[in-house]
Amino acid sequence: MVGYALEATQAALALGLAPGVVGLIRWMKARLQNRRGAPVWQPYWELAKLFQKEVVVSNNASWLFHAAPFVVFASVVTATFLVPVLAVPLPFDGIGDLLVVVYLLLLGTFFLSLAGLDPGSPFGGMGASREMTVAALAEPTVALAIFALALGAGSTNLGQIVARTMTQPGSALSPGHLLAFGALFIVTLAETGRLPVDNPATHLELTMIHEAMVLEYSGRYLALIEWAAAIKLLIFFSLLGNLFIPWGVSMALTPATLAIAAVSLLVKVVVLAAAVAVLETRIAKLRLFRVPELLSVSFVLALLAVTSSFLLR
Amino acid sequence: MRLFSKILQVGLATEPLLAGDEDVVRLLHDVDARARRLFGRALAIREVDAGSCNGCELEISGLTSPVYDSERFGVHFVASPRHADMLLVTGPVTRNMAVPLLKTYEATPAPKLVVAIGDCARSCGVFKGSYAVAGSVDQIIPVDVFVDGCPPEPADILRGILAAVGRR
Amino acid sequence: MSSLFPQLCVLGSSLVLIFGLILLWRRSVAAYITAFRWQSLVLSALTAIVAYFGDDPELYWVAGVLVGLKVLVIPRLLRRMQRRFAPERELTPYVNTATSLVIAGLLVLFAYAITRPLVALSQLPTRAGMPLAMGLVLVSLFVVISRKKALTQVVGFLMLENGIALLAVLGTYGIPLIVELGVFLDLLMAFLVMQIFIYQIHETFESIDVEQLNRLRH
Amino acid sequence: MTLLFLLMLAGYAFGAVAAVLSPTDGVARRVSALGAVVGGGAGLGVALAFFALQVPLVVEVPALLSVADGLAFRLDALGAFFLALVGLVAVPCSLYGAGYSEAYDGRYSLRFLGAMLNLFLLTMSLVPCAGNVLTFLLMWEGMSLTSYFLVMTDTDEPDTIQAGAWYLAMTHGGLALVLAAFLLLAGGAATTAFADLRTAAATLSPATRNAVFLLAVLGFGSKAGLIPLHVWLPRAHPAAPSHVSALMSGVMIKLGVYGLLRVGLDLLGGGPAWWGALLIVLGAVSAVLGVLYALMENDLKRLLAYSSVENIGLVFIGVGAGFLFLSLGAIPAATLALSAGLYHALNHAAFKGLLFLGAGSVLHATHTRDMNRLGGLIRGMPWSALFFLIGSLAIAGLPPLNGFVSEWLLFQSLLPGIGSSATLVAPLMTLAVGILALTGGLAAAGFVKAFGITFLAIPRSSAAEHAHESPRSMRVGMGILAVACLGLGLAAVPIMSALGTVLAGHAGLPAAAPPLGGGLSLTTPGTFARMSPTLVALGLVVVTAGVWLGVRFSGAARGLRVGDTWGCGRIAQTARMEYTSTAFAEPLRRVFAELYRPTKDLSIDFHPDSRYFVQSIEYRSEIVPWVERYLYAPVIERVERWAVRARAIQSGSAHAYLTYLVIALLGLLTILLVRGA
Repeated sequence: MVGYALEATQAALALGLAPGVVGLIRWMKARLQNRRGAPVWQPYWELAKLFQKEVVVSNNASWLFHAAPFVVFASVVTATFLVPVLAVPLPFDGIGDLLVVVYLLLLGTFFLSLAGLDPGSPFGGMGASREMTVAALAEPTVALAIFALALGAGSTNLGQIVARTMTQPGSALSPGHLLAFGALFIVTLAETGRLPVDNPATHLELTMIHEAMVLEYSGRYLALIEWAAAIKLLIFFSLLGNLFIPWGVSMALTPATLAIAAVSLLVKVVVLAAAVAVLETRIAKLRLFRVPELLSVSFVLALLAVTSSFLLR
Repeated sequence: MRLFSKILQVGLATEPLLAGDEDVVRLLHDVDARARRLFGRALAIREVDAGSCNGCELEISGLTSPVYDSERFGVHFVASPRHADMLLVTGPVTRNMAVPLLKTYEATPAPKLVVAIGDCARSCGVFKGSYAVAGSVDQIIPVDVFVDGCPPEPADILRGILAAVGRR
Repeated sequence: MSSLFPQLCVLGSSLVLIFGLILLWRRSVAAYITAFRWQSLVLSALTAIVAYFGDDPELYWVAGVLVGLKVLVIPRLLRRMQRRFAPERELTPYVNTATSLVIAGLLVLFAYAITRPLVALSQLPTRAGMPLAMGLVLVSLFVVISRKKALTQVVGFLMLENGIALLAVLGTYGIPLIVELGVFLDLLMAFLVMQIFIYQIHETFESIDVEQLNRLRH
Repeated sequence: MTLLFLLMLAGYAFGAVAAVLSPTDGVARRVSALGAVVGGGAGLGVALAFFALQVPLVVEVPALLSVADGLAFRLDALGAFFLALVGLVAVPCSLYGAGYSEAYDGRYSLRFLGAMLNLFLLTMSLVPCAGNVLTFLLMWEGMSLTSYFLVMTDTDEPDTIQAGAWYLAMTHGGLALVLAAFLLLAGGAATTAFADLRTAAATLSPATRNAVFLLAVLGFGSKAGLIPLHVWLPRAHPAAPSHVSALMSGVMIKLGVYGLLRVGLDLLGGGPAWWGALLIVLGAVSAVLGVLYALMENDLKRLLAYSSVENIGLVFIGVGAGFLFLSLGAIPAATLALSAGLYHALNHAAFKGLLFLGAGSVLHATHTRDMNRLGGLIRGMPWSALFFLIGSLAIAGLPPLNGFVSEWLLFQSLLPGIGSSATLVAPLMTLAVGILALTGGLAAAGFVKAFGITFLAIPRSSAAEHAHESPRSMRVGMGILAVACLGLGLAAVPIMSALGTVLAGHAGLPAAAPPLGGGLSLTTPGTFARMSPTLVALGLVVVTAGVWLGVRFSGAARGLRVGDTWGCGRIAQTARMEYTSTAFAEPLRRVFAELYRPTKDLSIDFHPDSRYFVQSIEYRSEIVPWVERYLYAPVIERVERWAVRARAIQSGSAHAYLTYLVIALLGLLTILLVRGA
């Protein structure tokens, strides 16, 4: 019973925390641009406002356009049940492993791309085409990085990966781990539409990827999609944080350890958000056709991760 | 690395709440409560250039600069009218831009506001009477607030935006 | 802590290899030189680590010479050359960047496969890094054949040498100091010769694009 | 069970005969569909009865063609699995065909079509039942010939004849190789019954075994559509009527997998590690190239055909990993990999059948397969769109449908290999994992394109604008397969344990396969990973419903207004402004330009007075697969040159031909004489 309560808490926490992560990155970027910036909780106001607004739908759109936001949102929420945000082992651990999480996120991308094509806007098609290209090219990296982790842990199940790194702290510093971390970090940037792959703050339609697909959305639909994007970012952050640096994740399910887990999660998220903010200040967006090169860098990193994990066996 | 040390040296460039401009500060506090109800302290703006000389655009882009930093009030610019709560319209509306302006207005989900920026938007300015001009902004779409000036200062624009939010 | 040493070896070798991969990913020669400098630094650090764990004081000397020669002297010379031909960037290699990187990945896997018997025979705790060193050798060779600018090729060659040095350090705990010094001298000589060549090429063709050499046939 | 088997034969035979005898085309359509549905259903029944009762089915007619040991049918678990696969797709496709072929009324002979369809299904059902070489080859050839005639239905289309020629050449080349493989195998056997071949195979020399295996890979690979033997698929599938394409792509190419498993796994009993490695490499190449070419296609059915190449590649990766693990003695891993391959074959039959039927509905409604002329069909034909969407989700490997489950299993079956200590296994498996993931991602992109461009947005032609929904029989056919896609995903646990029994006993696999799951979760050997497709599906449904209810009742605004598509305020939006299928694939075409090597041809017409006024710009870019450019084009050219040369001996005189005969006879006799001496 405790387990199920934990699952619910975890999902609620992810839902609640996600917009804050986006706000945090924006605030840090503002500070790095010597601006005062919006407060960290600004995205919450924005979501609340969007839920109160009317929806304007294209006259070319079909039922898919109305269904997509719900599917996108549901796919990431379902994924939060499987990701160890606070504790392991979760009661739903047997339902799906890391691969399932990846494919759930791909399901969201798939529907969002279709929704981008649906109203017949050229921007939507452009966004859909680019998003699927990036998603497809990121996939091998994800798979290999997962397997580099799984090789060490002897399982692709998230709980076991975390547990194994906790019991053998040395393995967190093993090259396979570090390289896989690097590879997944690049993929995180690509999949969540951050610089240098996509600029979340762009107003130029021709440079957009994620934004171009959601140009047609408004009101509550937009709120769902933006919220889902934020949760996706949080999922990637908690994967990066909890799979590679698992300390703090609760294994005992006592209130004290859970509190520690929550605090450590916050710390990890803040550190990762800071890394993203600094990176986004430092680098410019890549040309779309240099993105595959970036992704092949991450692929090679993942390949090296797998290679060095069987070197050390 | 050099970049970050520069960032550290400059520090915060934003002017603290438009120092010296007591009006705006009072207005801001006045508006805050009502604005929260209507737009939840988050205002998304779509800028429409209906035929301006780009003088007003220059000033509007000053809003997002570190000095004025409109983002701290929750005011930010978006890429699509579908995401917007407010349209900032500049310039006299030219014949070619009349329909697009109307379409943009229609594409914006309710509740929505329109702020017309600059003298041209109110009265077509020096372009008045030109064969290429369809009329002032309020002849095409309903306007909530006019901001005068040629071009108006960013502070004026900000004041206009906040006034529009306050009017509702 | 017995597992620390092999892990450090693999980590160091991976870093050395990754700095080698930068040649395939970046386009500015300045970045290549920086990559080479860092690579050499990691290499000498690794040598020092091997010296520490392997209890072989001679290797400290080797590490010191590495720092002096490859971290300080050669990069500085390279910089000077680069400043002279500054506008020349590696814009259109024979093999495009993404493909190059994937090929590099395959080469590393291949290196893993061919060094397996070697690794299986060796009892040294450093053996796990050898495939990566071999990978660097292959990747540097690939750089030399797939890139057009002479300066890139020089950096590729230097990295090749780094790969061989790494292989030596990991495979045999470093060959005797005197041999190592001889290799370094050779390297320095070769480097100077190449420098002269590059100046020559530049004077003749006003470019250091080695494709220009094709014109010599006519 | 024998009764059911006879019912199956009777059903198909009735369909064929009645179709020929029927008075009108309309009757022919219906009776042939009836026969095929009865036959397919009975076939499915035979297979299910086999799994339920576990009694082998034996029907032998030794008197017929007794020289070559007569006709013999022996159904074992492996055969029953493929028989089930035939039945599963045959029933909906026949139902669908009843409505679909109405469009052919009066244009082509529906009697012939109905008869051929039934014969095709009959021979296809009997291939996995065959108990000796003669029966197998007869049925195999029958299947090839009848499908050839079916491909040649639409003879008005200019491409059809050429497609048929390619298909005939490839399939007969394959048959020759298969025949050679069986001849080599039968060398030391008492009879050509499979049981005897199995015992004889153990005594063959390794070289012979290798030769048999290679011949089988090439022969069956050409049927399965492995690259580089895939060339007939993208030609023949689009040319055939859509329900036949569904059968060919969903079922017939799987029989290539069956043949390979029968020879390699059952008769030869597995082999050295390189067999598996070869299959993995072939599979990986087919998978990644198949999906890459599929992405570039603008023809909906060609896209699906290339995607079949991809999926066959995935099946071969699984099967190859199974062979490899067998040779390494890793039995649980081998069982997992082989069952994952088989499971994917089954799933592919369901969703590719569905997608081809969906493409058929599009063709039926709009008379075009060119996606650049389609669009917006979701409004005119909502059911077909829904079914096609389900198929697309399944083939893209997205949860909770069946494609996702088998893709997950394929991933998991490669994982133990990365941990293997054999020299080349780990790098090979690593690459296979990378390719599998890339293929999955690209397939998702490809089917966003296939569904999105075809069914969404503004119609790109008037045909697409006035598209109508398909008749009920066609919708029912698609509906059955859509439900199958869902069901095969949700019932993964029982299916995987059934697949364990399919493989049990072959080639050193233990008779009792280790269970791959219990309760609702699939568990891979050593509890390496656990996943429950059912619960994932349940979770998705519950969460989606929850989100919907939450948004509906949480006080969020409910206003909804329909307006124009936002296009930066432009006056009107037309279909010409939309992204086309070519445009959608453009980024990937740039990324993989070194592979595609597209030809570009740009011609600009200037105004005669000034170069600054352009009258028209024509841009043409084509992709010729390099397999065809560098492998087939030279071969065809050489064959044609030889053919021209061989024309010299064609004098037209009967005397000359008789002379050739006599010379050939004398030559043969001389050889015999020499060998006798």
